[in-house]
Amino acid sequence: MALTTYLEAIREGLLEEMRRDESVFVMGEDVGAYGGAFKVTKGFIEEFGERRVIDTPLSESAIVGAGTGAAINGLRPVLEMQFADFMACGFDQITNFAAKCRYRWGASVPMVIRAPSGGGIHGGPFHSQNPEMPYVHTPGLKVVQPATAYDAKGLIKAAVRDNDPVIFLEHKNLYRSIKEELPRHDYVVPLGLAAVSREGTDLSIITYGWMVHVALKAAETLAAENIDIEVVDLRTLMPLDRETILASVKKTSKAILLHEDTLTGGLGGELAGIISEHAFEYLDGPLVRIAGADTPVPFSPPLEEAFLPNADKVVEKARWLHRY
Amino acid sequence: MALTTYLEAIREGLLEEMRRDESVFVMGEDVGAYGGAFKVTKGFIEEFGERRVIDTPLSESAIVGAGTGAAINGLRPVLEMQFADFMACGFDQITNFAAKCRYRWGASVPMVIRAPSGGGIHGGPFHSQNPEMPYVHTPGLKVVQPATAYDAKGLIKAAVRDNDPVIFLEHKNLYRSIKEELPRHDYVVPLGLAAVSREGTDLSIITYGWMVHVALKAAETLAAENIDIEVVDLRTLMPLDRETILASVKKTSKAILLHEDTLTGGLGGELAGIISEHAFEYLDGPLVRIAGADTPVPFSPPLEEAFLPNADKVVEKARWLHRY
Amino acid sequence: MSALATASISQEVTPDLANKLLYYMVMMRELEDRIELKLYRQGKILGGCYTGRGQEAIPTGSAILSRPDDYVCPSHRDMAAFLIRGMTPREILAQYLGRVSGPTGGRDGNMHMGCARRRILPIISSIGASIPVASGIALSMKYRDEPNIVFNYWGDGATSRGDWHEGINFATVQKLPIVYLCNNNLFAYSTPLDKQMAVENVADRAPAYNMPAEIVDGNDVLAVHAATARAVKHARNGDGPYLIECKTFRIGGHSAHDSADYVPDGMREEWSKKDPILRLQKEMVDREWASEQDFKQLRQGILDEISEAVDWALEQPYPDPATLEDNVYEVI
Amino acid sequence: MSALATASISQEVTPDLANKLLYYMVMMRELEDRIELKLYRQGKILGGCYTGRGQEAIPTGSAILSRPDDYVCPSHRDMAAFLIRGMTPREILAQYLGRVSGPTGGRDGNMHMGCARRRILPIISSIGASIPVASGIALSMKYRDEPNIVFNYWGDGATSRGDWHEGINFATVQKLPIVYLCNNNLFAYSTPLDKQMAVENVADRAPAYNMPAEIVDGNDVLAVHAATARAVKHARNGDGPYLIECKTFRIGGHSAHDSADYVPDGMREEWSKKDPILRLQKEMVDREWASEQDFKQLRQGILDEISEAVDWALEQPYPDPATLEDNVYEVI
Ligand SMILES: Cc1ncc(C[n+]2csc(CCOP(=O)(O)OP(=O)(O)O)c2C)c(N)n1
Ligand SMILES: Cc1ncc(C[n+]2csc(CCOP(=O)(O)OP(=O)(O)O)c2C)c(N)n1
Ligand SMILES: [Mg+2]
Ligand SMILES: [Mg+2]
Repeated sequence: MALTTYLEAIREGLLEEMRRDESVFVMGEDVGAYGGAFKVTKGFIEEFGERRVIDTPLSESAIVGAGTGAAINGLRPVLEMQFADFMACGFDQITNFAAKCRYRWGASVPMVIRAPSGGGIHGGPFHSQNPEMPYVHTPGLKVVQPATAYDAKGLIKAAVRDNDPVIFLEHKNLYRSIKEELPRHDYVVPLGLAAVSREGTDLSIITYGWMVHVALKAAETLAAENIDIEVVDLRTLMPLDRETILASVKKTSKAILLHEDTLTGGLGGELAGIISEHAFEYLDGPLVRIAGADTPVPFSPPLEEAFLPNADKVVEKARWLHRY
Repeated sequence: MALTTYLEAIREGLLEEMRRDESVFVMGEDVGAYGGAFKVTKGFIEEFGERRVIDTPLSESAIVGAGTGAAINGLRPVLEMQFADFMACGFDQITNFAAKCRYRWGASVPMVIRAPSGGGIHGGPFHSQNPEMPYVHTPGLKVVQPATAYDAKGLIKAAVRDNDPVIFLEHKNLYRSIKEELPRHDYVVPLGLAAVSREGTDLSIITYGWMVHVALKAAETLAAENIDIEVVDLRTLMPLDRETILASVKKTSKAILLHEDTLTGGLGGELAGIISEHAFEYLDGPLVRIAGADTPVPFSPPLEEAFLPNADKVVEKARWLHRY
Repeated sequence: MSALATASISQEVTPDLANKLLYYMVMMRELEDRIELKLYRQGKILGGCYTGRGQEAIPTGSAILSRPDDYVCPSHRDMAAFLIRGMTPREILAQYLGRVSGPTGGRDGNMHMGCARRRILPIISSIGASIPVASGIALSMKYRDEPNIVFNYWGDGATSRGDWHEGINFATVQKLPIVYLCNNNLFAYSTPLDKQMAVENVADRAPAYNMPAEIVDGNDVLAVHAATARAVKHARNGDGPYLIECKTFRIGGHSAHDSADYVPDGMREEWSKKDPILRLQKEMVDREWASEQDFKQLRQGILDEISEAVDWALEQPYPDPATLEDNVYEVI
Repeated sequence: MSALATASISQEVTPDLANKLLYYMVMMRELEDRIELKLYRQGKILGGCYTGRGQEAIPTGSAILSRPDDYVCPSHRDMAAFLIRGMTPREILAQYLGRVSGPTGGRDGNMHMGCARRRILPIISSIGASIPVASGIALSMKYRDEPNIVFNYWGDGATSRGDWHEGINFATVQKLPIVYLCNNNLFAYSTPLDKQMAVENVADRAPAYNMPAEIVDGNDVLAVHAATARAVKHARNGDGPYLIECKTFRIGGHSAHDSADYVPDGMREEWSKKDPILRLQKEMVDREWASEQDFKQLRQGILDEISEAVDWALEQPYPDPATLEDNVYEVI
């Protein structure tokens, strides 16, 4: 059977949802004839026409605002940001309006904002960022980032069906680098549930996105040293699956909190807050954060490498923590 | 001698800096004849004229972008956001441009963005938010929030003299509610240094802004029960004064991380990350976060009260943690 | 009195229409006076307090032309639009008083209200943000091939926001069914027009989007009504957005705490003479459709309605603090 | 060849000026060809790769009129502006190759470069963001009463951003000394003009800001030069911003990986005939200022210069990873 890439998985998930539900439509810059900067919506305009595949002016705030307006009035927009970095241009609409509609006046905003994020592709300071935190921090928004093709398809479908605004972060570096065989039947991966990507007993690595693969690679190296790593893939960053996180830490008693996003104010802190409050008695060592450096994402390969977490860095810290 | 309010302190600090340095100017909506929505720049236009006190169109992104351009080219703009909530409208300029100038091409951006923030004034979802975290999380920005009139004056002066972009959060609820006698001489409070507002041995409350006063009030109640609280006022949120934070926790072995901003993704997590990694061996109890609820800030008094942390909530948790 | 029943109104001014317009203008005036000059000053209303005093003709003359399935996106000066869409003085007062019976259940305050059922977009405090949102609502109508349109209200200050430009550009490129009503009251908070824009009229910006526009006397409710009728026809016909710039003046301060000292001497007095309510009344008297006595009666009826509503609202419960975290998400 | 020395240039076209314009256009063309068609395809350049092929006349004809103390804020299609401001092919190649000797020291890539010393604003990737920033730079000039001006370049797509509107509104209200150069190349990435705006010309938007504007053939460097001279005079005179819309076409794809299949048949061929370099050369031949032989020589000299610069750049070191965290702040 054919293998499906992470990118194709998102594309298929979207296609299926658009076929299933006439109220689902896509909108964004160059999503039509061009099929989107990364070709996620390739072929959509041929199938669904200009009514349901809308090429917009270069206006992120209008895209988000109009998406929210359409969602309020009964449609299910899936908006594409060309790069996650440019979500910043629609920040007020996302955080001050869309996020608050249900709370203020009970209005559903069943909207998905898709955004290619993350580094490792030599994109430099404007095409490599991981902008999840301001959205994780905004009550009313959900935030998702799949790490596998299976989850990518299942989560985009769940996001489209969800009645709250979902920020759907797609990791650019995974788009074409991973693939797997997907089920033929219609499936969703529910929002809000983490997955244990690898079971282990000695130490938990809690992470998401590209870093799941980095953690798994580190885990293999460490397995050869008889250090048995558990890898938790958060999948949904808001709401966090506290149960799975705490169960893992309670089992292993040690945790590394790993993300590509910059350290200070990153999700690692939130995880440390949850764990140090709710699993304090179980901890046999410090909570160790490994994250992108507190700098803009640099372009030049040696700098970007130094910026990014990688398996070596994880292995080294894990050895230290294991010995602790 | 006369007492100076928190608001007056900021005003005086700004006035002194503008008199001292011709390159300092203020810009924003209604900062001229009107003196700003909260009257911080009252009288400025009479003293400095339209050249140095610029009323702008209703355009937060232009205000920030133009401020950054002026800063790049040698001026020292102090920008006023009418409410901190509307900084969201200039988010891309702040985080994608201003923050990265020095890193990308070595350009100084000696700019201050002043923003009245925080709740407790029945401002509702759009006039009560505490928007610090996205800026704390953006490498290249500094973030400040004074809790006293003394610090307000000293920090605004330090911020104006700093050569990096500083987000200066002024707590609306402190503007006129606190006052103290200020020194007559020119002084600054350096960025990056926390203050121990109250020394204690049993438990540290690490906090900032309005919540410093809430913590101090709770500490008094607890003192009557022989629980001796140390209150750390962060003053600068980015860069955090790790030394003072860790020294306090190492001394008391227990910590409450308190902020008015919403819980998930708030600064409490970052503090938990730092403490649980670097003071793990010293901790005798869970790190306890007390924060605004994970909701938009509601308007109606009973809801807003429930949303906000207060001394009672702090006292209750502190008792629990002290017994732990 | 149900305004929406008049949606298929003829464009001719009838005594019936004039009476309706007068009712909503007077109701807006008296309701806002009660809110600002009584309840706010008595300390019963907390937080911000905005009114549209002197600007009643704009929401009244326009929203009266909305059909039930149209969507209305008002600004903070458009109390009459809420009333016309069916929001009751009781509900509005409950909103201002932070009670659970208001349209936001106490979650938001003052003019920051809306109602999905009546197709009123709640005010988005970020000035200008409603414009892209109005585009999206209109897009959904076009998507479903409905004959509905959107009424989008905003002030002169809003025109400086990036969102204003992005929203109108999007709407004009997509030819969406929107009627824009600009209340150009010459100030945005304390900022006068010449510090807001380098052109004289907001309508001067319409050609930049290939959008028809007209300027009307915003204190003449009949002129606003007639222009809106033209705009509605244009928009409902599928010809895209249409801008009406209503020249007016904000008789009060920006909000209750603003004494508006920045307004040049005499300007308020000058504009007070152009009071839209007195103007319509004069017109009605001239046409012999009504007498001063009728106006007194109307006003008294409205004052009674408001007093009853205030009493009701003051008895409404505050929201239960235990509900604080409800409805942030549908499910979580 | 120092372009800035020519800043006090007369507006008349002299052989000397024509030669300079030709030099920068050919240098831009050849340098970008080397970057895109050789180094990028060889895998030596990573990440994005943008060129201004076919649009060389715009940055060349305009930036040549900048004085050393003016500020230039280019777009990603304006390589010649960097060259004219004194950035060398060596430095530019080092930038593309991520070496420490490039203007961003490897921290940023491709066209995202700038230089404080030469008063070149580095490109801000968020399209449209340079417009408010240009306003602020111009504001600082006015603040200090300097006779300097800002050259701000952007494309048709940028005009849809809120920042474009806010920046231009700010500049026109404040009457700031800015010359806007719009490269209207009919596409923003794959998006054609009619999906970007409901008007035909970007210049149709200038009256909305009470700003003078003219439309020029963007493939005619002498026309761009003449229009810029008028605009510079206006701006330097304190009369505020001035817009020049340069009609042109992007001969390459949006970036190196884009085959631009969305461009209608024949359009590229049509526009290729209007190549600005050939056009200036023809003019120079007609005026008997130069011969084909001269052009060959010029090109060969440039190719040699580029080859030397490539060799140099390839030998430059990468940044030291130990410097990763340097210079995020001045002090922390
Ligand atoms: C983005 C944003 N910036 C600032 C404010 C504060 N503010 C509220 S109303 C207002 C003036 C609005 O002026 P205009 O659009 O002309 O409406 P008017 O109040 O005159 O009817 C300002 C500055 C805001 N609400 N949103
Ligand atoms: C705010 C923002 N959104 C999207 C992008 C991605 N992007 C880069 S260039 C471009 C098209 C720009 O078009 P235009 O302004 O016409 O310039 P051109 O490339 O045609 O010269 C887009 C969409 C971006 N850089 N910034
Ligand atoms: Mg106004
Ligand atoms: Mg273009």
